[in-house]
Amino acid sequence: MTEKSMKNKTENKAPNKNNNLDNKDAKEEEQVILTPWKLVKRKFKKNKVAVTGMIIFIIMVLLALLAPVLTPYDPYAMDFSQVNQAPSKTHLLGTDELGRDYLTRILYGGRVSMKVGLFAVIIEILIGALVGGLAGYYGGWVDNLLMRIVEIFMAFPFLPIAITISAVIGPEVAPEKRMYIMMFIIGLLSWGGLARMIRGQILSLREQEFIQAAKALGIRDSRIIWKHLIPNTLGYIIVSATLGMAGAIMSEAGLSFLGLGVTPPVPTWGNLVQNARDIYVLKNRVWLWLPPGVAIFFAVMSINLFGDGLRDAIDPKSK
Amino acid sequence: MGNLLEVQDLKTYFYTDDGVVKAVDGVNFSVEAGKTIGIVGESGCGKSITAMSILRLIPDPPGRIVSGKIMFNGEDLTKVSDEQIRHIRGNDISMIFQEPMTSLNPVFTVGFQIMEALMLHQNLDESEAKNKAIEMLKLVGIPRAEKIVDEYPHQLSGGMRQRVMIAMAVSCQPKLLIADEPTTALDVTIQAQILELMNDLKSKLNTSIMLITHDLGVVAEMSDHVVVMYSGKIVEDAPVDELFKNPRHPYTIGLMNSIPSLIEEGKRLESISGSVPNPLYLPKGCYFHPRCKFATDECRKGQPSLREIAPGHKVSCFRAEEVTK
Amino acid sequence: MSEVILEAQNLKKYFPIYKGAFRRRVGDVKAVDGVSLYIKEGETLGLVGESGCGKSTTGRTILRLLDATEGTVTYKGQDVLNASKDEMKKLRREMQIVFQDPYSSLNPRMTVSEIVGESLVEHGIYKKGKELDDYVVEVITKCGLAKYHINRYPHEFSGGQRQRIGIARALALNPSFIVADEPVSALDVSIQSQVINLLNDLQHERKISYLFISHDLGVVKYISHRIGVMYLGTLVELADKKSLFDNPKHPYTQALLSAIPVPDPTKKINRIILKGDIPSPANPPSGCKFHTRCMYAKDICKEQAPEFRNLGGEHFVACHFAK
Amino acid sequence: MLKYILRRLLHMIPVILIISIVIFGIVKMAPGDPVGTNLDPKATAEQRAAERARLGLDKPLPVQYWNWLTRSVKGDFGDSYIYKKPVSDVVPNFIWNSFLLNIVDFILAFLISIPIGIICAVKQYSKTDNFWTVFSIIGISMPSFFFGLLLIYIFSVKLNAFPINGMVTPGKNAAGWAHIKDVMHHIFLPALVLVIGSMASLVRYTRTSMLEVINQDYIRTARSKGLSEKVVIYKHAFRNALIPIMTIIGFWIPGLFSGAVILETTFVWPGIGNVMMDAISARDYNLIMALNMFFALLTLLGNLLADIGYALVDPRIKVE
Amino acid sequence: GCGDKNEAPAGTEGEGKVEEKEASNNPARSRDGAADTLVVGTHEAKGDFLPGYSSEVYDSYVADLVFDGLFGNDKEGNPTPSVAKDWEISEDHKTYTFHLRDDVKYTDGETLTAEDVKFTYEFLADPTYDGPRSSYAMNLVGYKEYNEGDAKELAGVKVIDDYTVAFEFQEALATNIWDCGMGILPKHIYDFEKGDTASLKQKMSDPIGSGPYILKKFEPKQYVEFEANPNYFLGAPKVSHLIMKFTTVETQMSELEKGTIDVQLRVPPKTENKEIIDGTGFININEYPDNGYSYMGWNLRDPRLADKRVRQALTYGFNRQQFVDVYYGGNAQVCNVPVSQVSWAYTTDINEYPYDPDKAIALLEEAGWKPGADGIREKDGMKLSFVWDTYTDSKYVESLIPMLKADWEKIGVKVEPNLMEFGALSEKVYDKQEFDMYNMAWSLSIDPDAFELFHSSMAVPGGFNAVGFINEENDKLLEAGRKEFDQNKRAEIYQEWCQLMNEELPYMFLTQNLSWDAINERVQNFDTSPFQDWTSRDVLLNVELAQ
Ligand SMILES: Nc1ncnc2c1ncn2[C@@H]1O[C@H](COP(=O)(O)OP(=O)(O)OP(=O)(O)O)[C@@H](O)[C@H]1O
Ligand SMILES: Nc1ncnc2c1ncn2[C@@H]1O[C@H](COP(=O)(O)OP(=O)(O)OP(=O)(O)O)[C@@H](O)[C@H]1O
Ligand SMILES: [Mg+2]
Ligand SMILES: [Mg+2]
Ligand code: NI
Repeated sequence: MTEKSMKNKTENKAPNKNNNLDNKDAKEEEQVILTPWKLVKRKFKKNKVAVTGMIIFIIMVLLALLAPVLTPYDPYAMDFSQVNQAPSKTHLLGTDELGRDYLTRILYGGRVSMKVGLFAVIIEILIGALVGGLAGYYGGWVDNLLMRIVEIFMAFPFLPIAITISAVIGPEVAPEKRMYIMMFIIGLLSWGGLARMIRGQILSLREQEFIQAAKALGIRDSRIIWKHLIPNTLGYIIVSATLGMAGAIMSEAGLSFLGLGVTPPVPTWGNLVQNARDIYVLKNRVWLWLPPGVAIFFAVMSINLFGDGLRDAIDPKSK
Repeated sequence: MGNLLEVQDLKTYFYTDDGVVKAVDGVNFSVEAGKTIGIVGESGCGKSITAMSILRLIPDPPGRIVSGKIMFNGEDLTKVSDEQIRHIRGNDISMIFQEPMTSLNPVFTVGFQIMEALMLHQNLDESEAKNKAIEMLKLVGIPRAEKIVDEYPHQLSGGMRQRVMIAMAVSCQPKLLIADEPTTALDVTIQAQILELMNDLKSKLNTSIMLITHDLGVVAEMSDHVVVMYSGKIVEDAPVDELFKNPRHPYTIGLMNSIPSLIEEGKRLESISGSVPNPLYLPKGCYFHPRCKFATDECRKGQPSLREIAPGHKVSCFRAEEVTK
Repeated sequence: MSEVILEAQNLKKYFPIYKGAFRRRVGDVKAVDGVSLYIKEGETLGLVGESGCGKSTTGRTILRLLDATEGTVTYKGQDVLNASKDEMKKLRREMQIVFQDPYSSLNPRMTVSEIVGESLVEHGIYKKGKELDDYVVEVITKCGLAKYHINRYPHEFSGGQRQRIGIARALALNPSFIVADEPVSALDVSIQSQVINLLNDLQHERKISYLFISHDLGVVKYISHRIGVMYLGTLVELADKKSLFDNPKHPYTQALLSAIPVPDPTKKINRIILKGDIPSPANPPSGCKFHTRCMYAKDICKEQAPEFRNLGGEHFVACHFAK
Repeated sequence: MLKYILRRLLHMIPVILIISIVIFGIVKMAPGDPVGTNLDPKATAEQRAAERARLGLDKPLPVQYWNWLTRSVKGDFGDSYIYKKPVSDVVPNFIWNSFLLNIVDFILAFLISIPIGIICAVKQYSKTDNFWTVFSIIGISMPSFFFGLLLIYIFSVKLNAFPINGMVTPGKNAAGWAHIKDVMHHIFLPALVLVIGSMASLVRYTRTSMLEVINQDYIRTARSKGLSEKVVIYKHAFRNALIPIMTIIGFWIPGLFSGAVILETTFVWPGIGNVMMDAISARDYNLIMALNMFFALLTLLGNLLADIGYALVDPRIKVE
Repeated sequence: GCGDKNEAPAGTEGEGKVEEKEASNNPARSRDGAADTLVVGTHEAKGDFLPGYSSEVYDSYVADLVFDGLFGNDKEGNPTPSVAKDWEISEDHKTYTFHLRDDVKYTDGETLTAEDVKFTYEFLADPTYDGPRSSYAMNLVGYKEYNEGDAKELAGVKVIDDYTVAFEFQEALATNIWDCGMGILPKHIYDFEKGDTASLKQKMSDPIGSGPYILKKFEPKQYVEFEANPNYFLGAPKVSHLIMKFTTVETQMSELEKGTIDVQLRVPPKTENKEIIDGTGFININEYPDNGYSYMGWNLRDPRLADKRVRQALTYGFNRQQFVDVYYGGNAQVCNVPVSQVSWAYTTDINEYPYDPDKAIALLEEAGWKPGADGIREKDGMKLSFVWDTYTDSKYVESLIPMLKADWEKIGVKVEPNLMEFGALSEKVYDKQEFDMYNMAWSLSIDPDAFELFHSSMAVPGGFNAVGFINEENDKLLEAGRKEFDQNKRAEIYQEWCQLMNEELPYMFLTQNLSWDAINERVQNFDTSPFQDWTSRDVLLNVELAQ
């Protein structure tokens, strides 16, 4: 057999995949140079599901952000001539018992829900990264002490404690401000896992030879932390942040559904779904609970998909 | 022919998202009964994949044996049923892997892991198998075998684990033992112990050994015949003495010249410039030409095929005759 | 010969082992347990030994990347282990390290120019800018890389190229002493020689001293002037290369040398096969640490640790019976 | 092993103490006076003060904490304001109802999810795998209350196939099989929500850890011995995949009970989650503290169980 | 009265017989054992089933089914004989002597005697008693001595013979008689050492009394099951099995529809609920006005609200009718006085305060409140900007908030709701008395006396006059009202008082609700009315299940 026929044969076996073999030869120098972030981006882009997740999420964020432009109604404006309207041209998702346009409330509710999710995660990350970073970098008794604290935080049963705290500090607070309370409760209760992860990350990074090399070169500690440690944990932090945000949105929705989260009249998806606890509404006014529920579902799912894709893209182990 | 195993034009490709990796690309060689064949080459040149193709252990997807024959005992292993190949694995052909630390299942005792193959292939019952396992452990020189048999891999040192791997591999007295870099992860003094053991077993059990390594020293010491691989192809194939005395492929020569212990004191090491090509972007023509001092236009265009230049000595190079140490 | 630039005396490094919730210290890993050596200007001291015997720890303790438990290190007359922060920063320019793993030793999020140039900025030798870039280019070309590599990230290089970046990083500060911690063991043979040649060339050009750590005796033999053999945290033999290879005095050295497979099928050597495994450094044997595997061991070996003696001609051995 | 468990239990004590301080602190931060809600509205200020004194509410916080702690250790968590009974009498009534729901979930989820997870890992990217991957992502992203409402809407309101709330038909007083059927009829929807939620995460988790294990060297070793694929997967791979799955059990057990707060509220299931909500809205301090301690203890116990599980399945973990 | 959330209006009074409708698809009829079992849906009872401990009305139902008091009351709210055949009141209106029937037996066979009555009141006066009914004993002679001192007996309750008992009060008040009506506990079962109510509390969830029903089973959070007492002294009830099933506002409608309950008490009077009920075709509504009202209390100590004109302006400025229309779908009434329209003390001769923003603005202007830069009215550096403390988890509040905010904004008044849990609100309002305004509701007792709520002596921390209403005329009228024993004269006094309150507006009166009991057509004679709830013997003993 000649070489040529051999090649043809292989091409037949995998026709569409290896036709680049012959014309794209050997010149590694000509390959596109990719920064690590670009590599992640490329890997991520290949993941169709994750990209879909990201797009859905971006759309939802845009819908929430552009709410004032998208809807002519005010989420708090009552119109008693339009009470409990079914979906129609003027009110795409109907109105509630006070004649407020429901689509508008869902859009604004998304703003609150996502804001709570976002800031809860920011709090979670700030504390988690700080604690994990300190524990990992300094080790010794600092690590020991901080990890004990983390252990205790991780032993807190999330929902009951969140409910308790919410009930305890909530009452003094106006509905508009309750969402800040929510952010803190969710953020404060959920940083433990992240701190642990970052600590592990830093511990293993600290043992990596490039950190040793930096020390050998006489690089300052602060620079080692900023230039060498943090950029290398950033990927994981971003992944945790996305997945954490999905969790936080879910927690907020749960608490608000129980009436212990953000309270009306401030709309959030969670307290909008609460409408359906009344069987009449559940049965006869589907538009009052289905859309906000679906919104939560889509938000959480899109973030989960996005976060999973991101993790796969960042994780060097995955192909 | 006394050939126990004959690999003919074996091609194993990996279909990845980035393209096709021709990990093994038309490999021909044979193993004689009772002899040791050494396979050397740089990391990623396809040694392990060749070995795993023989036992059909290629992860599929993404890998696939695209073509070729693997004749063993008159049967083509690429064609036999899954049931048949399972019967051959561990029984007629067994394998020792590179990493003794990760190749044993951490949750089972080493004894059990040896017994498993025995109970499967030799129809021994549990107590018989256990006795046999202890016997095998003693054979590979493990002290206190009666006790070790009930221990878990993590309780053993690297050398001990590799011995266990060997005991497991030889327990059914295979006709062919494939050893994929069995000592790379071990220290010199331990490596010496293992090599000694393998030689010992070979003479006792009369198995053929296919020894994969990148250490020319180990090859020189252990093998009867050597195959040199580069980028999924065989570049040179010769009896061991012949190869070391009279290497003909520029790659083999370069390899030998870059080993410090083969170099005269104070002399500069010769090195092969450049690095192993990315299997996704293989050069046109002879895969070695970008690093080859002897490359001509011919090498850049066409791929040389493996040809016999002396009895038993095959080289895949257009200019083999002109090339010398 | 030339003068001694670095000397370590009775260097010890113990890693404490903690256990339980209250992290009680239950023992120590005696990674380095009384090592004494010196290195002369422009000389390569090879350090061999089996995995876990403390080679890397010795190297890092000398550079004060780890805090020594005991002992002294003097570099050009200066006490390294007790140097102040500022003094240490100056010393860092003199003493550098090259690592084994070409993958984990480079920060994946920094370009070559950042990796190589970082220390120059930190030490105030150059400011960021054209001059720095020129210098970095100079260094990397010296190490066999090209100018266009300067803005690439480590993952775009092969193992050998990465190792060159690592060397360039160490070289940028123009040090006179480099600890090379297994710089070639992760590389394929054909690449190995490129790096060894580079290290050799640099030494001749700049009179750099190396502490060259490896477990490949062939490489050590090729590159070193003198060789130390370590076993379980202690040096068992230290001698001139020729003297060590031709006339090994310690039974461990003898076994080690005989264990190396020689890439020559015609030479069949008579092996000394050691029995057993290396004991754990957390629980080393009493007396002579090698006695558990030594074929010549006598009662005294179990009880008394042998002295690290000079048998003459700078050939040091730690064995009761060596002559 | 016993010693190990004992030691772990001992280690839990300081953690529990700190958690108890935190919980006590949180609850005591609460405005509202339990005395106010319980006494006759016409009670005089002195009567209120006397009642406060009787309950020990006039003492400084550390003293109150100490008293609460010492009594709690003896199993006396004080009286519930809602039920006007010792908390220790109230809680057991409901724990079993929650437990029933959770045990159904636990058994079903485990029985179904693990095999599915394994199959998905073995046949990665197959149709089955894709189906369950989609199922998982949906299950994980679906808030339990919303899913519960959907089920109620479809099955109870529209199809009238299942009751919307409660656990038994009152007054039926059925015994034996009829009773079981009655309970099963009621438990179906809430259990479905729980099971699907648990399955979603468990399938995913099993799949991931199986995938990780399947690519390990020792699996290749097992295959090279000629073992059948079934033995390789279910014996060699699964035993190893079980190790990370143990962690999820640790999170799961407490998660089950505390997650039930939302679910039980949605389905008006007479369990402790429901009681927790009542306790919160009635400011039933003693009950809130006891329940929180119960949940915290469950969390710790879950961790302990996970660790014991680890020790059981992973011989690398030294038990002494 | 006591602080009560709004969703659960208290009530009694019948609108007449349930219409007889025949519906073939009535699922309640085909329920297992439906023939002799009545299932009444109520809010959850917690298990405090002893008369002295049941703090919520749902627990009281159980206590009322199991225990008997000395007397009951008729539809008009007048006491009627029960365990007591008759009674006489002393000249000075301080001593009430009751003659007991001798045929009242507890369900364990023992006879009810005067000792049991005495025991019941000593229990309420016990120093360790921590239930919500101590006020029943508080006005009796010797209460202090027994409760705080070491008196062996409660002097105010005298056993004259086995079947005669006398109550002696410290003060002569028209309301005293109601204090004598506590459900009677059998001493032989509940007896305890003075100072040890704990032992009695243990028996709280399995009560034994003399009432028409015997408690069979209590499943917490699920239901309470009863069986008729065949030996009941007023005759055995006609329905032999009774179940109180716990429902929630969310689920009750569906349960009614599905026939899993026959009766649902206190269905919120909303159009949606009416729609469902009418939709079934087999459920009727028994509608009657609630004996209570909801209101917004404002802190009269606050100089801004101390001005009557401001209070009136705020009342004019809120469209209460619209709120009634939107929230209740018209099934409630705007109220303007602190007395229920079912009471004999009610009067219609009052200012209605219809929604009139112009008038509100005029009043505010008159009072000197001028719009500020931000549109909020201000005067002397003060702004008409209030924090309104209210409670969470209530649709009522959720609807009220936006409407009130919007209406008041139009007259230049800002209000910020501050939601808190109900217990916290109570503490803030009654104990701390720190608030601008708050909203709550009262459910009233049969007697219109509101001394506790509005007398100036109650404007102390912990007192119910939390708004700090201090008005001499008011005090005079309230004192006169409770000391007057002539019904007509009392009515006059209270009507005058109503007008005063209507003018002064110590509260912004919001609504008086309707009570709806939803009743399956198969249940007959379930004739609840404002003063007679379903446990009232007149109602209960006549309820029948149609076959
Ligand atoms: N699962 C896989 N997917 C894609 N490519 C693979 C896979 N496994 C192996 N390869 C590629 O196949 C080629 C040959 O690999 P192989 O493991 O045979 O090398 P080797 O000669 O054994 O190297 P080493 O000395 O490092 O063990 C390599 O280029 C590798 O990248
Ligand atoms: N940070 C550490 N903490 C605890 N023990 C350590 C630490 N670093 C090294 N050791 C232990 O010290 C001993 C010596 O380690 P070292 O890395 O110096 O060995 P080595 O000779 O370089 O081995 P190798 O050839 O594998 O690189 C080993 O037993 C190791 O486990
Ligand atoms: Mg390999
Ligand atoms: Mg090392
Ligand atoms: Ni051909």
